[in-house]
Amino acid sequence: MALGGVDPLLIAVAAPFVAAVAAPFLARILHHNAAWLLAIVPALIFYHFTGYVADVSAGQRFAIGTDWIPTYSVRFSFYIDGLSTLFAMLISGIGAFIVLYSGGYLKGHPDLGRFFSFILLFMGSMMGVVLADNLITLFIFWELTSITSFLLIGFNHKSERSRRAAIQALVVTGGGGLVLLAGLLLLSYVSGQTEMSAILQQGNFLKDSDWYLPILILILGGAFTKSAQFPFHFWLPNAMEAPTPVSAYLHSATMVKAGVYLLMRVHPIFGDTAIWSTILPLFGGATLLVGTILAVRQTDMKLMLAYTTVASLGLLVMLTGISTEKAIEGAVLYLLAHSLFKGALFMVVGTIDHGTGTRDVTKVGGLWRAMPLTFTFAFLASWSMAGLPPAIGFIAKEILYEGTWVADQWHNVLITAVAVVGNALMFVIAFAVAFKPFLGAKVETPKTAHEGSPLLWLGPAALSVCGLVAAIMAHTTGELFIRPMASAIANHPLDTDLHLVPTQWKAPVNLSITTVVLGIVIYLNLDRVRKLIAGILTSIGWGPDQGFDQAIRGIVRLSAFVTGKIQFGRMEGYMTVTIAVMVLTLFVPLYAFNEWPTMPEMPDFAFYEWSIFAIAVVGLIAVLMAANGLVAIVSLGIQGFAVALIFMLFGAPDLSFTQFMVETLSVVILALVMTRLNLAPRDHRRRSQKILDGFLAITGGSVLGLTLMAVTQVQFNDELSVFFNEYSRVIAHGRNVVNVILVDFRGVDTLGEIAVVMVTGLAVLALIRITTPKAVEEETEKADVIKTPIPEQKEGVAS
Amino acid sequence: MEVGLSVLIGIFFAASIYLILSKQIIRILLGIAIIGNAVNLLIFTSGRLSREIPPIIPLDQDVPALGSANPLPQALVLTAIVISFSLFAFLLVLAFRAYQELGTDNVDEMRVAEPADQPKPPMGY
Amino acid sequence: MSGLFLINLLLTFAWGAVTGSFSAINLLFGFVLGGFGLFLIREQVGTSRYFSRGWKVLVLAAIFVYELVLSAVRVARIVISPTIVLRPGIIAYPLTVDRDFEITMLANLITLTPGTLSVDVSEDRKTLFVHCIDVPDPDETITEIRDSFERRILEAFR
Amino acid sequence: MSTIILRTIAPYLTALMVLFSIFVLLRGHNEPGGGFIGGLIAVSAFAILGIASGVAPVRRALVFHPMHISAFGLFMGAFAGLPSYFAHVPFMTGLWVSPTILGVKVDLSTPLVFDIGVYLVVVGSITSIALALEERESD
Amino acid sequence: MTFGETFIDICVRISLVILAVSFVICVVRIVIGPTLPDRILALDMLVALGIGFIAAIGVKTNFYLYLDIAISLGLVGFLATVAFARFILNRGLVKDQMIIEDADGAAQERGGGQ
Amino acid sequence: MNDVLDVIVGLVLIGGAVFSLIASLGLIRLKDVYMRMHAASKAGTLGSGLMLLALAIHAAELSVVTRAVAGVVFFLLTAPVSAHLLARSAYLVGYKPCDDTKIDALKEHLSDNKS
Amino acid sequence: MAGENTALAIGKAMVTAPVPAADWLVIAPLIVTMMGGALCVMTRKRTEYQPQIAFVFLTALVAVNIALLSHVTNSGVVVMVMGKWLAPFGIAFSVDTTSAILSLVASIVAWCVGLYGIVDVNNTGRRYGFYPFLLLLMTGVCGSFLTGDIFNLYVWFEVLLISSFGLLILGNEKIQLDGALKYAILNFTATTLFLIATGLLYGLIGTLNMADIAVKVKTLPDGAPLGAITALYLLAFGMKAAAFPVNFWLPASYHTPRIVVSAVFAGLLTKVGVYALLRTLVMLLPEGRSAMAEIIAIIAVVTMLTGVMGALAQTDIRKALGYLVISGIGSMLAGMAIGTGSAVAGTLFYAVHSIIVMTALYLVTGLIGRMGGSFDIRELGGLYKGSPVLAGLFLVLCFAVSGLPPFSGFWPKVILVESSLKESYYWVAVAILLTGFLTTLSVGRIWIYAFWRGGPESAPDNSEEGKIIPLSESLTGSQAALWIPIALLVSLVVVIGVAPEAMFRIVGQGAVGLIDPSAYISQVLGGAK
Ligand code: NA
Ligand code: NA
Repeated sequence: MALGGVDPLLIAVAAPFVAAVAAPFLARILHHNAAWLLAIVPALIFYHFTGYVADVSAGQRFAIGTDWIPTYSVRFSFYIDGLSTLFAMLISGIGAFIVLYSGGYLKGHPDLGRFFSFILLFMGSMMGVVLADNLITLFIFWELTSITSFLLIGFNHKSERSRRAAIQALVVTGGGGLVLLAGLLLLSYVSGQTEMSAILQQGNFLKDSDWYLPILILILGGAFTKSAQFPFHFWLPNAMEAPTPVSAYLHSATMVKAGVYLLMRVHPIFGDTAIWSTILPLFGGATLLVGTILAVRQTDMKLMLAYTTVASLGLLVMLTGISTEKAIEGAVLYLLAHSLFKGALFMVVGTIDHGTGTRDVTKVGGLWRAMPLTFTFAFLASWSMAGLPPAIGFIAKEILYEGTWVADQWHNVLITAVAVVGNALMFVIAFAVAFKPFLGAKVETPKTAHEGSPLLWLGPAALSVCGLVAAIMAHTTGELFIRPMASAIANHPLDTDLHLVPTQWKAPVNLSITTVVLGIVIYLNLDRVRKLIAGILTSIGWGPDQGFDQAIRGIVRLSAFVTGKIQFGRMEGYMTVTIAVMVLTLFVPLYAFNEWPTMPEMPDFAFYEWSIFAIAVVGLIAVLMAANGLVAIVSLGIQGFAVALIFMLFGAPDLSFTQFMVETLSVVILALVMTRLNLAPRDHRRRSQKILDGFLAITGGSVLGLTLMAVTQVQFNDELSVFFNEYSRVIAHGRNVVNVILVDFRGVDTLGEIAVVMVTGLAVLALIRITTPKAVEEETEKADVIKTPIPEQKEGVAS
Repeated sequence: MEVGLSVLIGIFFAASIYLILSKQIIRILLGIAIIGNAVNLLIFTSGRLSREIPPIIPLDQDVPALGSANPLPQALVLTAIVISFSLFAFLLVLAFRAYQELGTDNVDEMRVAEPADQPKPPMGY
Repeated sequence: MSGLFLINLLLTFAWGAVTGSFSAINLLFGFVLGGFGLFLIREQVGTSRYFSRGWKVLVLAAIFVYELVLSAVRVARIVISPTIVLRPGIIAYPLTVDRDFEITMLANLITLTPGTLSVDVSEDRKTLFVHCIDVPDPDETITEIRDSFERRILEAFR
Repeated sequence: MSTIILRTIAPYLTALMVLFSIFVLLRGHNEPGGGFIGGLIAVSAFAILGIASGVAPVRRALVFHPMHISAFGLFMGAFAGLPSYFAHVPFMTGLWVSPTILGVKVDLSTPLVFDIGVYLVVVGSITSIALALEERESD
Repeated sequence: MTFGETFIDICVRISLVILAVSFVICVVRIVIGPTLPDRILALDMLVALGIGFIAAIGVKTNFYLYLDIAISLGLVGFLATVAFARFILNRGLVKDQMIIEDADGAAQERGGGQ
Repeated sequence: MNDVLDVIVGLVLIGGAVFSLIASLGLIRLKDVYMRMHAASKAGTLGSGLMLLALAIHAAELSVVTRAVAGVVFFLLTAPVSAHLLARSAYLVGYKPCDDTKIDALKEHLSDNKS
Repeated sequence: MAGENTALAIGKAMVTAPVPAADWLVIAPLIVTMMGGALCVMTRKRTEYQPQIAFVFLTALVAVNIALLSHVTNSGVVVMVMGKWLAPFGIAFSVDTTSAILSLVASIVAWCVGLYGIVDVNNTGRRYGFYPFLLLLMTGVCGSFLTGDIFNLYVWFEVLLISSFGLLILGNEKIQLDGALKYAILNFTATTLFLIATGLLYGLIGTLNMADIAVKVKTLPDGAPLGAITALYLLAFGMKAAAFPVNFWLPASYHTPRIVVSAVFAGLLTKVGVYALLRTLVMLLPEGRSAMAEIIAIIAVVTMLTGVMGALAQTDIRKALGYLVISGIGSMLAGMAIGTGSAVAGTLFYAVHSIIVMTALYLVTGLIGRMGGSFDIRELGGLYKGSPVLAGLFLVLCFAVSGLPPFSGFWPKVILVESSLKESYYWVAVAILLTGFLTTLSVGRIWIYAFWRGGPESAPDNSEEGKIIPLSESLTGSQAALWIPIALLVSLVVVIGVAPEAMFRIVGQGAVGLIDPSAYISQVLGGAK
């Protein structure tokens, strides 16, 4: 199968990305017809995966990959088993039709090429998620789906609602992704493996470990946010701001199932424990109920579908959580069914929207004449969604009831009840979406209703028919897709035998009938139910969606508050904090080691030495006390002078020399500058501030002095100086060791030092010379145009 | 000797910190000038002290006289003096220009870069 | 130009003095450096005239040193005395010398000698204002200066 | 400042001080001194001249813009380390030649070149600062 | 130690003590002022004392290299005084309130002493 | 011979120190800045000059002597100039001489010029 | 007398083997930038030639740094003792992988900024030293990275600092002077603390050579002096690196200069601080580091969180980016706190990433400012239509800075999270992830305001009132000078994200060298001991 040494699977993964790059160019040339060309890519990928079906159903697994980052054990590796094959086929197969549908839906849109690009990018990322074997690779594709989803949701970017939905999706799924990252990293750390396939082979190693719960929670954090589980469900309905192809593809058929995929993938490691079977059904069930209840409440068809998607995802999570073989089978079947019917229904709603200009279910009716094809496929798809035979949805529902109805435990009863209520409500929505707009009296719509182009109906047609065919050929479907995938999830071979017609009249059939009856009852009382739910929601008055806004605003406000406290803008405060930190920095080690330097008897200084110290101190005090800047400058001279003399007393003539020069020049420059500076004698500080500053000054001086004392009381290593003394004259031909150090032993220091001096000169020149920015700039900009250097102002005299 | 000088250096540091903590720009600059001296003395003392004999090799010798001062800290301090002098000159002129342009010598009133009324971050999308 | 050359020689000599070596090469180098130094101040020295009558300069110097010691002693006496009773004042000294160089020299000598200190020269360069630490009679002081320094400067430099 | 006394004496002082600064520069290797101190003395010289006679004469005296002198000094300082490349020794290794000129052995070395670079940098930069400040004052 | 050395040593010590006293006096003048020119004058004097001090140390240690330091101290001391003088002049010429107050204050102080 | 030189050095040194002290005393005892300048510019210069000379004699080395002399000359050249500059600036800006100053020709000159 | 002594002494004091020409690469970046800077100053009045001259030297700088990195990766630590004096007596430039990679990335950034500056800096800016400042800034930066001597490091820090002053005030506007004053004084304080610490360290162990310090510190008993010195280094370099709570200088100044200056600052300045922390705390004073690990971790966490919160609180994009620089520093500090090989590698990787991405962000922001006429997210809008390419580039950088794959920021984040989990610093991992999350939020907000929104905040929904100024209106030079640097940096961001193997190897090697400096020590001191 190798193609130039590269496995075709890698090409299949890469192909959408390549196509994404090409898309804008194609769209520029072919406009919406580029869809035909671009759809070939997913179609070919789909075709490629059909090649695996036989082998996979025979129980084979493939790990294919190439080294990516050997140093960090990251491989560009993929794992093909029943689970990934079905997902990959759904993604590529539905993807092909979505590309076509996009061409029709966004015909004439100026950014169509970009749209294709994003869709294909997403497709590639999603393929990556379900195929990836390496945990890091998996995560990367996971995050890429979040990113592309962000771009697609915000496609109508001028609308604030779109932008909000986009960033909301990014925040929730991206945030969840970060949690997942931690989980995956820990998983890899604990298992010692980087490849999912290798971890799966280790089987139950984690279930008794202390790491089990933390890692599980982290992974659930990723999965629940991505798959819109309550209470993170709110982003998904908002994501409906995206163009319909996006909703159909990302937010029902594929991306939102990534979380479910992940749960199914890690099921062998985490599944079938008490924790697993408690948490997942709990959240899944809650999501199912919340989703369906909120769906019923809507009148926007797209939103109705969106909420039922939430509900379906809840159902899938719930089933995965139950962990029994039947439940897993049910989950797989329902996943397949849902992808087909929901993708189709979204496209149908899009077509209605496209054809009539509205999506409000109360504002359309009797469209079947105008849109016969659309109606047909809508009918087929919703039949499946309603769970009625002979659609795949029916089989799925039967199996899932088998899975839930293990009536040995009370909580399974509860779960089943939830499933029944949920399914009944989905039945209601299915009919509300499929029949209400098409049947009944014709209602005037913003646009005159018309059938869509083939680009628009091909997708619904294919998906809904697929649903039908899959159900009719139930056995084959089961053999080729359901059993391999369920086996992969269970991590051991299952024997599945699917039939369209139930072989035995058992509890599931009864439950199905209950579901339908309940559904019909609710459908007939839809308006009342809607009002009831609306009333309840109004009385609650809050939901996670508002919570999101509040959280974001809260974060921003908190940030502004904290930042205002930290970066408060007053220089004096900045300095105070800095000095306080310095004092602490020095005090703590002294205190922690409890090593205070010893104070010897009075140091033996000569009288004149004392007097020079005294002069230094008097100079300092004079600077501190100076009534005004002038006096301070002169006093500054005293201490500098004293320091120079100190250097001289301790055998440092070069230093003394330099200190005299530098001090004098400092004072001179200070005087030059001061001529124009206002020298108000005030010290702006309040008394309390002065006390604080004085405290900091005294403690700061003390800790520095003490540290220095402590340092100098350690035996000194004068190796370096001995070396310098020894070779200064002999090799470096200089008798002044200090100067030899400066220009030879440590000449590079001096090189840097003169760089400092040079730059200082230039910087000061810039400071002084660039005076009126506006005027000068205008002048020079003009000069730029005519390409002649402007004459030097002022300094031109010299040259 | 080092102990005695350490005390003096501590006083230098204390004075300079007190000045640097001022609001008046010129006092801050004075503090900076003094802290430069304090640090130089600190490095000088760190290399241990000896009296009066400079590290200069007499004409008829190959090495400096016994008990001569440690030359390395002197070289370090020289470099540091030059650098701190440069920085001081720059800071001085900068302070002067800031005073000219901003019309105040109180650093707490220099609030152009970080105005007191920071705009609130937008809350929409 | 010869004036400049002379100053250059003077600077060369100063170089020799400062470096403590009057070897040929050092003096040659000193000459070059002196030339460089002159080059830097070429504008300012362009019009000035060269020195002559070296011996009179020496005499002037000797007098000056003597006066300096005298003046220091006088200050000492004033400062040490338990009570200081002085009649300071600023007097206007009419200048005879009129060249920049001579005025400068005179003013400096006045400053370094007893009881007097040059404060300012009037814009028309005709008057030197001298602060005297104790000046019971201004005219006497003026005469003193005129007879000692100004005369000798005139002798030395004209 | 408009006092003839200073104006008259300043140029001579300047010339003397520049001379002294070169002296200090050249003997730095053996006695206290060197490029930096020498440079500072020269700066003081130009500062005195500037205060006495004004900024323009100093600028004219220096011919080149002081910053350019400074930059040249830096260039020279860095350049002084390069000849050692050709001697296959590390950067800034001191290389000495002692030609005999007029019977006197003269030590010439890359550290000396480097020290002259230091001198020029200091002279250039600090003079530039002083002159720029002085200029502002007189405007 | 020869007599000469002992003598010099004693003289150096005496001179250093005298200079130390002078230092203190000068510093007192700098601190008490009262006028800016007073302070500058005292600073100038301090430089002169410093030169003497360096010379004394030179004699004490037999290191004549201190001479150059003394000379350059003289040079820059001159520069400092020139700069300060110019500074006083400029401040005065821009009619700085501070200086006028400073001058008046000094005059009053003297007036009080009479 | 050496001892004689040493004695001279010691005496010159002390002489210089004493003159420096006198200058300092003048600084503290005299009444106004102009009078203090007398002390500083004369006794001060002489004091430091003498001490430099002491160093030169002590060294008894040509290069040191010539340098010391050059230094002294330089002080003699600059000290009066700085005194002049300081006095002039102080006066022009308005630092009045003390009230004992009976004669003030400069004041008259300046007021003449003004009118 | 001197002759034979000299011959004897040379053997004991100096390196006697001839120096291979390739070793000159360790000093070449400094020579190139210094001479280039000097040349630019000498020709500064010919403003029209300034960019050309600088460009030659900047290109040479990149070239020598590439050569240096390959030399180092091939032959290990490269040492040159300046002036031939044996280490630890002379100044040794000792370049390991850490130094070489940082130096290279920094020089690439400088190259980009130099190019961008052709258009962004006017004639006045050129005349008063933009290019010399930039080149000498690079002297400081490369010198800091390459030197093996702690005091010499201080000197290069100062070169860097003073050059940054020059760049900061180029323009002399009120806001610049205000920002520069705070920047200058606070940074001056930091370098002063550095100098104090170095002085004390010298007093304690009597040496300045880093390899020698690493050796001698081990022989020293733990005690207050060493503890104080270590803490002081942490404070000084932490301040340079803009760690909480001593990072006031950064938000006070980064938004004030020209955008190209902000760009180079954001890329380089703080990272030099991080580098110095790595060198001193991780390599030289490992005991002190591990004693303070908890404190560093707390600082790291607070820094990253306050940083990103600062970014969230801003309306000016430049300010927000400044805070993001801080936030990134927190992550780098986290790696240092954890201190394992992979954590340090993460820090190093993060530093490389941060240099590139922050510079690129500022450069792109420059274009936003030019095209949108403002840096205020309340006033921006409609740029998506105005320049989709710009939108794309900025978005890539947003994702990169948030640590999202497949861009350069992802890998260091993964490494750091992984190492903190492994070392049971769970809270640090949480903080890193939370910071990534908040960063996404903050840059995502900026992006949607500036690009997606149709017009300024006041404009009605779905409108298209965004003000778009064509680049040609604000430009006199070629647009390529703006786009090429951005394109180069963004492609680096992508390449490092997609093909990080080389970088992993380099930072891995760098981290190993820092944690176990024995190879470094033997290379530097080998001749002497
Ligand atoms: Na001074
Ligand atoms: Na030197």
